[in-house]
Amino acid sequence: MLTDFVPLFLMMALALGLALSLLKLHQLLGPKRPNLIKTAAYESGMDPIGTARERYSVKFYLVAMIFIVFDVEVVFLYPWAVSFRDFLAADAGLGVMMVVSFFILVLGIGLLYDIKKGGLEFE
Amino acid sequence: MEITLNWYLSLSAVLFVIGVLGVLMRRNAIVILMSVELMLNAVNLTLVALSQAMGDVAGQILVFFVMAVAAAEAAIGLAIIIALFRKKVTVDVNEFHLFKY
Amino acid sequence: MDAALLVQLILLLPLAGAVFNGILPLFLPALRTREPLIGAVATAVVAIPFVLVLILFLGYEPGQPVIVDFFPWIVAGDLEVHFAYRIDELSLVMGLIVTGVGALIHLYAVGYMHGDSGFWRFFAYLNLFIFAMLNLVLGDNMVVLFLGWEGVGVCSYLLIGFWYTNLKNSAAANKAFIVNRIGDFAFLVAMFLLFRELGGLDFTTITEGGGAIPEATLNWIVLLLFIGATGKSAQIPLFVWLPDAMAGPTPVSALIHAATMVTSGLYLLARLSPVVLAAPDIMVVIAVVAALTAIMAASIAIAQNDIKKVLAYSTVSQLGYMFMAAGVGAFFVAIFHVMTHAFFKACLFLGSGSVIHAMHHVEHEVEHKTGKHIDPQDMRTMGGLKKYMPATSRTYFIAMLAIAGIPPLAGFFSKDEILFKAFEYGYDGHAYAWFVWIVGLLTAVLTAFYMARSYYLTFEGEERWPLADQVHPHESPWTMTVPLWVLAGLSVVGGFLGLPGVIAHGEWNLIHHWLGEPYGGPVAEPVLAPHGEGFLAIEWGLILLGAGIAFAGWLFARAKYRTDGLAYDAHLRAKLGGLYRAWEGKYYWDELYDRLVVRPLMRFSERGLAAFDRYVVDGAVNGVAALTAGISRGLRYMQTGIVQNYALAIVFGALLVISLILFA
Amino acid sequence: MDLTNIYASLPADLVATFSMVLVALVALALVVWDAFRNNAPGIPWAGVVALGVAIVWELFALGDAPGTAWYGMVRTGGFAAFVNIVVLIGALLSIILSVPYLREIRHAHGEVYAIILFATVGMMLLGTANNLVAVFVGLETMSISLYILTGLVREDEGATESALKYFLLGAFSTGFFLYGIALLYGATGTMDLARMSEGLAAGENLVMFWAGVGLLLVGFLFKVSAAPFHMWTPDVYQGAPTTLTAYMSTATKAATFASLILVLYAALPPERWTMVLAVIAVLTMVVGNVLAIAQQNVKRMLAYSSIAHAGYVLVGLAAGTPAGYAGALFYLLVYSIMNIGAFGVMALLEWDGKEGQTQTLNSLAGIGPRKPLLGATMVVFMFALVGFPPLGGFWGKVAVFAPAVEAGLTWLVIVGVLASAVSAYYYLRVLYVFWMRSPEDEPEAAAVQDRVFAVPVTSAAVLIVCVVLLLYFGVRPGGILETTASFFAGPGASMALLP
Repeated sequence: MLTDFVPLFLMMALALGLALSLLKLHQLLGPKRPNLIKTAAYESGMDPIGTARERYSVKFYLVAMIFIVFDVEVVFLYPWAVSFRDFLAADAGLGVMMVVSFFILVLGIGLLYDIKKGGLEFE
Repeated sequence: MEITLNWYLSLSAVLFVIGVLGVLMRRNAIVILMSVELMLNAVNLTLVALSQAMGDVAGQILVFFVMAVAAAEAAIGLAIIIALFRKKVTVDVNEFHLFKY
Repeated sequence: MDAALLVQLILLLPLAGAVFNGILPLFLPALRTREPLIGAVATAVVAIPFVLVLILFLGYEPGQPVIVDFFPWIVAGDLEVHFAYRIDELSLVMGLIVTGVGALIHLYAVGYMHGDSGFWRFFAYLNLFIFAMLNLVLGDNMVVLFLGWEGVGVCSYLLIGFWYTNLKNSAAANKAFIVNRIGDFAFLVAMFLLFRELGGLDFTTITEGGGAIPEATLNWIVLLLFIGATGKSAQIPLFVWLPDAMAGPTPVSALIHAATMVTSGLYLLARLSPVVLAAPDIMVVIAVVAALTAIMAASIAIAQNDIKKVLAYSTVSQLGYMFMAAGVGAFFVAIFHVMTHAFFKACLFLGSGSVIHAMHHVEHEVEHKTGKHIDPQDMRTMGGLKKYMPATSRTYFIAMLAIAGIPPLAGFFSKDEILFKAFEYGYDGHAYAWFVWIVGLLTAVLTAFYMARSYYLTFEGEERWPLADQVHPHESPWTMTVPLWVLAGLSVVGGFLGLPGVIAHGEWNLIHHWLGEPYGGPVAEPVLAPHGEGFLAIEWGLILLGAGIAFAGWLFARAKYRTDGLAYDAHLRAKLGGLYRAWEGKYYWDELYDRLVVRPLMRFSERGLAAFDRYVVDGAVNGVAALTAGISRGLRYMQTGIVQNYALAIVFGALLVISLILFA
Repeated sequence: MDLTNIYASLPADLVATFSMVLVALVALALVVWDAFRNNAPGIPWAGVVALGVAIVWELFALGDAPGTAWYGMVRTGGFAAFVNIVVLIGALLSIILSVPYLREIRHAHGEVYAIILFATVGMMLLGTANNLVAVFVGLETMSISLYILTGLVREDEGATESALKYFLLGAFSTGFFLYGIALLYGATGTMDLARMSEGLAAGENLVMFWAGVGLLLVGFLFKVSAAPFHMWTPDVYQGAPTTLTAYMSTATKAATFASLILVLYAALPPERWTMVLAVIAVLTMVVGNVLAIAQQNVKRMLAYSSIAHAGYVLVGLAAGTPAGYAGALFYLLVYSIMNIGAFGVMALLEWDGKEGQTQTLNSLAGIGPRKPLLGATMVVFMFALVGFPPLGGFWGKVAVFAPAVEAGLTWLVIVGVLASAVSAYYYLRVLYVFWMRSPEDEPEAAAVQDRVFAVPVTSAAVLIVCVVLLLYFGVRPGGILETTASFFAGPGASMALLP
């Protein structure tokens, strides 16, 4: 039984070794000749002025997060759209439409909540 | 040379381990979050490869859910990190040890 | 009345009393100071069950146990446990002791606890204790017994720490509780094993099927049960909690730590006697441990000056006697001694309580007048109390003679029977019983001696407290003296229930006929080869020997302590040297036995031999606790609070899980 | 696949999972309500009503025959009903306790209750999932909601730190969990739990399969806070709002353990994993109990205690017999009640939500005589947690230990009984300080002395209900244990393997 697991151990060792070596390799192989410009925060572009800890409005993050969530939910619509034709052919189009409408409704409730709580007001 | 299933599985295993090591070694909370996402995506690769190889669609369905969950997790994670950043002005996870022992 | 109703009343009345005294005053502060009401209720809910047990007792058909099955407690799969109680010879005897002695002590405590701000709490705990104890002795299966077992443990904990503002008392309570948990653990594991082997936990299943268990498993079961019993019943190595438990109010010491709870280990062994008899190897362990406990505690008692400590070690020693009886298969004699011991030891403890009560008064007066402080429990500042406390001194005297084994008082018969059974078992070819017999004899001499010493130091001789000419103690009120007289009376006549075999060939040994398996009772006994012709003479000889050593111990102590006792203590200390100091240090150790161990220890401790007790006996117990706490502290620091360390732990855990799965 | 009648089973499925659907819809409705009427005081009570209706519905479903709904995604019948009841009761009691508590700490947002309901839906899906996809979705719905609840008090550094730790480690363990699912899927070609063993037999991918099982276990063991995956637990429980800790520590464990039982019972061949669970159980019991001794903060102590209790449940699972699983289910029910009670008492002893993180046990000296109800109910909860007869906790322990002895794991039970003997020390210390210390002896108690603790009627009612239930479980555990045992026995048992 134990010999069955040999491939697994090999694979684990391989994965660990490869991952570790990739992490270390760039340090070892890459030439390191730092100069003032290279170590600057932005090698090309504006020189950083003032503190890097400048505060952005939290709204900035908020909108970004809301975007991520709603954006990704769309993935569920792809398989639906692809197979909608088959459902239509099988005469189940209304049902599948209702189901996806409910899905949109749930997303809509989220959006409604956002608007009502002022999450999208960008002052 | 034909790219067999094992190539996909090996690649995703390597990606997964890189993600694990990232979580263990990086100090920036946001990079840790990214490492976790890398782990999830490595698994996604496994799932898609297996699903394709077996001609079964269940694995791909799970991938959709994983993507959605990952997005939600990212949002929550960022929200928490921002809330903490406003208190501590750092995202170094080694600085967060109010509770211990 | 039918048995079910009676049993319900017997159990529920004390519980109702506990609720009345404990919960109501919590929310109605006005009730807390109504001492007469609380005292009356508390005493009544124990006295009435006594009458009810008596009714059951009188109406009992010998050999036909009544099982009162209220409802199936748990039925799931093969596990079937009923909320059932068992009325048979053994449980009736124990029930009578618990409720009878309990009621007397409740009455006594009404006087003793007068004016205490926790009066109501005290009686709530005491009632709860009676409820738990009745569950313990009446239950028909291991689980109901365990319910009581744990319950009495909790009540004991609460009552030892009753005066909790004194940190020492809390520490004593904790010690008792933790030591008892070790015993409880063994009990539980034994219970699980019994269930696995027999598929049932009621006593009928266990006693009938117990003998068929494979020997190795059976030995483990009996050994674990015995470890459980050593915790509750204060045997080596778990006895250390009992002397400390004297921190509780004296009625508690009398009820819980002398008469009832500490004997529950004996009850357990007697109840499961057929199973215990099937494991003769473990009986050797029981007997030897018991013998060592008995003589160790007796020797310590000689050198104690705190009157309650003397009684505490005497209790440990007497419990050793009872386990000796169990170890030689004479379970019914153990129960006989449980009963007589309950009478005289309760009487002694209550007497000491009466003395302490009186000395408290003296302490206050002396402190008021001179500013000097005396310990109201220290016998060195007593003496001559006979003049002021006639009832207390007389009852104490009677009970003292009883425990010393002076014929024809109760202790003589029960102790003599134990020694006889040990002799008989040895005669039957079990060599270890000889050892038990000899140690028992030695202990008997010591017992008579130290008990007489405590009487004469306390009640006779000169009055040794400061300002003895101005300050006088007073006799206690009737609520305290009446129980004393009743218990003293029982200590006189109690022994006649178990007349020895020489009288009418044992036909008048009522307790044997009542409990013994040959007569249809529940308590098993080993089958011995019939004795030869000359055995009757040997029996008589043994009886005379027993009586003789009791008289010797008593009269010797009387001669030495009656007039000026402290002088003889000093003489003993000078004469016995290290040995006496070992006793004082509560440790049994023969100096000649191993000087090589003693010497190095002396260097570490001024108390010399006491160090052994502190570091080895106590140390074993405290050490386990300290070790746990130490590990706990050490392990805590793995919890660094840093999230990546936690993640690393998860990775290691994952590797652990996967490798366990792959290599399983 | 024939798509024509694809919605034919919809009505039946809706009825079969009515409680889950109801709670989900009510949660959505609460979001809308809160959007229009910010923090309306009726929101929690609407949630309570929904949960109550769902509990009653599930009570009637306890005797149902086994089945699946939603194309085999979700299991229905007695087992599912039992798990749902435990989760729902946990949510219900926690919400009632939360209402005054959150008001006190000035965080009585309407969304909180919607999120609790969402978490509850996730737990119900997790506990009844019959397919690894559903397990994953349920687990994540639950976890993400809990991350938010942990960090509820976002102005507080401690709470946010707890949330971050919980989140990072939770997401990390999800990675392992998901990888486990992927490997199992690859080894068996199916995500359906009941079909896994036949898929395994066909595929012969043993290595992949067992590695997958190991990773899956990591995910489960993390969520139930078994050692060495427990380290997040004390930090998170200490930082999170107390009544929500009560919810997290009970319902989460119930749902996760239920899912683990389903996986063990329905999907895995009965070999190889017994030793893993036994070893993890030992580690968990030892770590939980030993570390609890050293704690000064009561919430942290209770966190370690909840780790220890996960260990006891694992003993039942390690037995690997139907009796063991049935005992574990019973234990989860009892544990939920006693833990919610204990955390409930602690929540009532706070005054603005932050002392929970720092409050030491000693500062509560003498609180018993001052607040007899809290003190007296705490007595019951602590004794139940120790496992004293005749309270429910005792039978819980018997129900998990006895099957383990029968399965030949006596050594494991000895460790368990010893560990629970140790536990008496720290549980009873709570009672000792509550009742037997006087505040004058304890300098730390000065801050608590001049506080007035209001005990709202609703919270008092929850505590009393918990006490009554614990007494009931102690005196009449038979019916419930029989019910849980019936899930695993006989042809009509609701844990019968379904195609």
